[in-house]
Amino acid sequence: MGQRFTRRQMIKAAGTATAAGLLLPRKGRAAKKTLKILQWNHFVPGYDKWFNNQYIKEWGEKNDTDVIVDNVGIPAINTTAAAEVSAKKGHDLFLFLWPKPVYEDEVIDHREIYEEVEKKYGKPIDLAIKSTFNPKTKKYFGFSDSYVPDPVNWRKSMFDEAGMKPDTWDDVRLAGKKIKDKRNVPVGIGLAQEIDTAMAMRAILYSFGGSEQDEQGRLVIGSKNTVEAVKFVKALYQETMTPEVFSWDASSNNRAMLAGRASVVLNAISVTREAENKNMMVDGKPIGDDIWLAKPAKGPTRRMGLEHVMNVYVIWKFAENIAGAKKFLVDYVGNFHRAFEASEFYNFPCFPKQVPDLKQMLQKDSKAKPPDKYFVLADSLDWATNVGYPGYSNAAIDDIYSQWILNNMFAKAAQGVMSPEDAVKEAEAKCRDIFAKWKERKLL
Amino acid sequence: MATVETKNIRKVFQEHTAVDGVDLQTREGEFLVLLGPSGCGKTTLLRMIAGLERQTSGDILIGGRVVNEMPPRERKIAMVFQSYALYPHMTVAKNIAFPLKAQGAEPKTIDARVKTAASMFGIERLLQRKPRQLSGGERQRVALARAMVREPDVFLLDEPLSNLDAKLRHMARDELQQFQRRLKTTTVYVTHDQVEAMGLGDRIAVMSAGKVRQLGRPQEVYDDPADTFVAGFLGSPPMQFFENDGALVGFRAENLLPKAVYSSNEPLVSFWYRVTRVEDLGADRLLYGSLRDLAPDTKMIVNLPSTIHVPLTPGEAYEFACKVNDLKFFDPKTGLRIPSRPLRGKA
Amino acid sequence: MRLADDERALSRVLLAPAVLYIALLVGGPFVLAIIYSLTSISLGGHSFNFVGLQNFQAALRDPSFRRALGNTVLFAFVSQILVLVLASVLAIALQREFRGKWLVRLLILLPWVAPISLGTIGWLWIFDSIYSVINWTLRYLHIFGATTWPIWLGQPKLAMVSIVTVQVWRTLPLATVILLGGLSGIPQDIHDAAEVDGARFFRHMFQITIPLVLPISLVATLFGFVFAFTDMIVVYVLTRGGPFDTTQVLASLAFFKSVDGGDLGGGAAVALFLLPVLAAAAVGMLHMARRAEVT
Amino acid sequence: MATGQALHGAGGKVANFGIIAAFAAFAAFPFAWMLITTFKRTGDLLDPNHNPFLYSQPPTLENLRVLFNDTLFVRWAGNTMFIGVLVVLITLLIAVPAGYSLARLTGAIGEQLGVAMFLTYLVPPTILFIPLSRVVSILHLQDSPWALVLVYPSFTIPFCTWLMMGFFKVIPKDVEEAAMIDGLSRFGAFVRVILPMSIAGLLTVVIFTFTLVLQEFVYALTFISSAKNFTVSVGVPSFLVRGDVYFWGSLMAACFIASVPIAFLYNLFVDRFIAGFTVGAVKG
Repeated sequence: MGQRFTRRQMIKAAGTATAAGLLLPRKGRAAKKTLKILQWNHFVPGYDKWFNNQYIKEWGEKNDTDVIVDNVGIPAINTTAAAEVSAKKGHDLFLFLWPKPVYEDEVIDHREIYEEVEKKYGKPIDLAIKSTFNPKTKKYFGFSDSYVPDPVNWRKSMFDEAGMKPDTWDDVRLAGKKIKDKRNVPVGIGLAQEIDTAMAMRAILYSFGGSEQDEQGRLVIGSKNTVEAVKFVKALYQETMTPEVFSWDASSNNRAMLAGRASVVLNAISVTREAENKNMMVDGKPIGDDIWLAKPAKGPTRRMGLEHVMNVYVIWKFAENIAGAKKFLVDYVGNFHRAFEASEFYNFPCFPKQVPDLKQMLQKDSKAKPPDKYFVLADSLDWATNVGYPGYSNAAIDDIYSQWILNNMFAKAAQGVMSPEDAVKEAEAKCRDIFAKWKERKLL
Repeated sequence: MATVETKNIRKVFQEHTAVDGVDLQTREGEFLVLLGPSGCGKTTLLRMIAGLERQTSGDILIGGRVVNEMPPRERKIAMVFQSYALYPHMTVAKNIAFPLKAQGAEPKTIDARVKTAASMFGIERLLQRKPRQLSGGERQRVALARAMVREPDVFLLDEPLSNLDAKLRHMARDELQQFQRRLKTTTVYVTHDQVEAMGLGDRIAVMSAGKVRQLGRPQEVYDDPADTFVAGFLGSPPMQFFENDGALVGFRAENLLPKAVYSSNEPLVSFWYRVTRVEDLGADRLLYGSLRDLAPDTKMIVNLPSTIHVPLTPGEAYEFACKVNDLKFFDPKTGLRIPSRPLRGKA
Repeated sequence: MRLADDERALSRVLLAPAVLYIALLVGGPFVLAIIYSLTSISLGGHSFNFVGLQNFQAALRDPSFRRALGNTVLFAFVSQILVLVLASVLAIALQREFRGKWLVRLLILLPWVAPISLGTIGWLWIFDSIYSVINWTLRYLHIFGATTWPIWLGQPKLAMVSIVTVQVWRTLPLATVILLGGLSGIPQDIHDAAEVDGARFFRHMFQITIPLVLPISLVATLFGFVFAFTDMIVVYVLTRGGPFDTTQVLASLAFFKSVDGGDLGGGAAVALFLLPVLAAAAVGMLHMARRAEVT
Repeated sequence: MATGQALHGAGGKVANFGIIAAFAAFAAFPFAWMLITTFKRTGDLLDPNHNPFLYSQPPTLENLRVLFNDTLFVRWAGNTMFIGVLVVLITLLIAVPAGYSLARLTGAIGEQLGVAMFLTYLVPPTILFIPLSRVVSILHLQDSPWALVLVYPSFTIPFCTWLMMGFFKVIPKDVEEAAMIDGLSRFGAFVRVILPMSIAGLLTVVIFTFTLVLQEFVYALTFISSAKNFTVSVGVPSFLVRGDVYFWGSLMAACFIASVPIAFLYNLFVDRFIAGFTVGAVKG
């Protein structure tokens, strides 16, 4: 094993070694590069353990690089990015959990990375491209290695009792009402200013045939289909939910589900994983066993769900080790199978060839009961789409997302402070301003 | 009109006894001065009469009624504070009107009485000013006006002149007394200044360590002190003592004169007095020196009025004398007065 | 003359570090923020075009902004009026000596020293839609049934109430401490005089005590206002502006607009919108506080 | 004995007690709640049928273990102290002389400058942090506690200067003049005579500054990115709110532990603080 010195060891060594002896390690160190990565505190702690303590060390040794990972909370991601861009200094690799097209001018074109990875590991999924490519400027403003599907989590026993399955949105509404009437357990689909609501509402919107924009990036939010979706959510809220959904943050639906206080929620697999890991009980029974997963519900137009989290790595133009960052990403995709395992199937590959046995693994999970509980995720590519479907995740879409305009549109109609038509009109006016703003800034 | 009476009143703060069993009774319309050094309990006594402090034991009577349980506002008293305690955010007029408003008087009555009070103290032109725009003397008058406006049964004054300069103080004293004589309101006045006390009081209660040492008319208290404390506290310079035959003998500096000044038929006691220094103050001559023989090496100050023209040279001893009646005798252990007796030893 | 004695030079030398520090670290960025608000700059830095007051006009057209403006004013006024009233009551009560005062003071100081991001998370838990201890108690006392209870952060009015409550909770200690100072600055003689003059509790309070602590309460209030207008942490942690933007305030809206939405110019305009009004109000209040009668 | 305006009589005493008890409960309730939560098992905590005030399952130290073993809480507390102490020192070194200068030496313009400094408070940090990050990077202080040491005085100096100005104004000029006649220079008089007389004001500056440092969130969130350099107010929520999961027990424990000892400390000085604040803020 080659001699690697941390700074501290260096100083210690300096105390004892002779001057001649000092030269060698110092020379070795001088050639060494550094790669600084910023990413979130992964929901699955095991992933961070694998990534921070194992993977980057291996990679660092192979590439003669000191890899430093800073883990931050989700709220710090956007703020830190803003500060780094303003400072023109920061990490070499910066992981967003959503597309961040607004930084397009500040990042390198990630096309090369896609090309290199494609050569080695096959094609990326469409979701990755839609989340990182700007068709107007033909630039890749990020690189997606993985995404997190957003299935339906439902209480098996309660739906059984109602004699239904959450297959269509109408099923959810009908069964939800039955369960609420009988058991006083409401549906737990958020209507607040937070990520889970944003994804759930888009899932409904898209499956009702509505969307923010069309394929060419024209604003179409004011469609009849949008109004229908809003009307549906209003009915769903009135028949199956309580006002608590207006107060929620991203963690609330997890808690509601794990407390037995929700019959169905939309979320990543964090709900069931939490139940398994902490062995949580409701009424003396392990709650995890009663929470089943399902594909997103089908609407009148299509069955469509979202990515829950979109991993988008960016490399700043001002990064100090651009080459290293690029190489790291390429190699990381090559090792994605391990990442998939370490994340307990939370992170799904954007390059599916890297996890050819995905289905088999999902079929027999060691913690899940039944062991094939997670198998519904196997065909997530058929239904998981990006924010901004059917177009690209562009700056306007991100702005609309960040200001929770769709969340509020649905919530206002559901709460009854506005008619569905007015809520859609108001949202449309805001979106129009936003589109105009970003067109003027030449990102659309 | 009312009298103030305290019956065996005591006030104990934690460990320390501030007022220790005081019995006092004012007369109708009297100006009573509580005199004593700072910390003697006089202000505490006054504040208990006002109802600002609750006594530890004993009773307070105003106009013959026990007022122990009454808050200050029901005691029909008015008080002037050492700092005057004018309300800094109110005009003079509002300050004076405040007690009336608190009583719920009619606005018309208030106006009229504020005007009367202001004219009584000659402060009409100050009515719209704020306290910080007033001089010390003006503030005092405003405080007095505020105190008298509600026509209280009793005035309580806590060193109201101590914040004035010497010249103003004389005038203020005079005004104060005239005003009290006119209103004939029973007044209790606290001071540590014996000149004020002598000048103002109908009677003076001399206090020390929480007790009243002597109560009497100013001249009584001065001429016939009840104990060494009173004797030593009053007068400038205060009464001087020497020991003789197991008694403390005291006399005042102005009572010792050269023997030649006296007519021969008066009963005198004479001393040899060695003068060490002479201070000529114009109206008086102050002599510093010591007695010989009778009380060797006792330092004494003698106050000679300038009308006595005896030449005195420092370093020489002269024969001085005082009237027998001017010598006061005290028990050296208790400090209390004892009957006069002849001096022993060589004069 | 030596520097240590030369008044003019000395005053400049003593003042210079502070002025430099503020000019560089606040003045500079502040000017930049003003420039941002007049341009179409976005987070990515593109199009640094001067657009005049367009950002401000756009903000005024936006119903969310108007709502946030109203909320900010409401939030600041209601919370600060409450703080002023409650702090006065508390400070007056705390003037009396009693056993255990030390402990009471400790408890009352707590909200002020708690790192506010954490304290507010504590409240988030207290207001939780399922686990709210308040609701549990209300249910336990049968004030609410087993199936319905207030959703503190989920109903616009209740959410505002919750935010104001937490803001009051966090600023009350400082205001109380300041008012205690003001109260102890009133000479005892004034209180005694009022009492002898026959003022009962309320006259004493409203005509003597309150006017006399007015200058210092102005300062306390000014602080409260500044915190309420510029700090977003309570809103950020508790509701993120929800439900549907009904608790959004200018500081949080500016943050979401610029940092999450990427519209730096628009965000700066929102943040600086009230600056002239605030500055005028602050100057006025400081002036009044310094001029007011103080014994 | 009555101090100030107090309610009198037995009824007053009861009312007084009621008021104080109500306020103390309001202020301290969240902390009591944190303390209870600290020792709760997750299963106990997250069962909506359990009485939240009682331990339906035996208390546990697990939350504390997570806080102290799985996060760098001790390190963050150390960072916060380190930054706090340095910022206090910088603030004292810069704001106190500036306050003196404004109070004594610059005349009427001092007042205006003092107010102008106060106005810098009106600019929200949520906007300032973007341009400030530029400054931090130019100085190569990114992701270093020194960035916060540099930036925090920008909001403590204005206030403390303004406060000290008021404070120095009420000290009679005779005092320095006497000192100067007794052989000190103007500066010497300031350091050796005026400063020792202003202990209450200095203490106010110390407490106020330290509190602001402890509270600050936005700058710490943006300028620091590595876990080992975080402060308590950022580190704790960053690491105990993981994605969809709040580690309530450990979060509450962290908040309790971070607040209570400091409240104890402040309680010792609060009288001085009160005195200092009053004089400094209004007079002059």
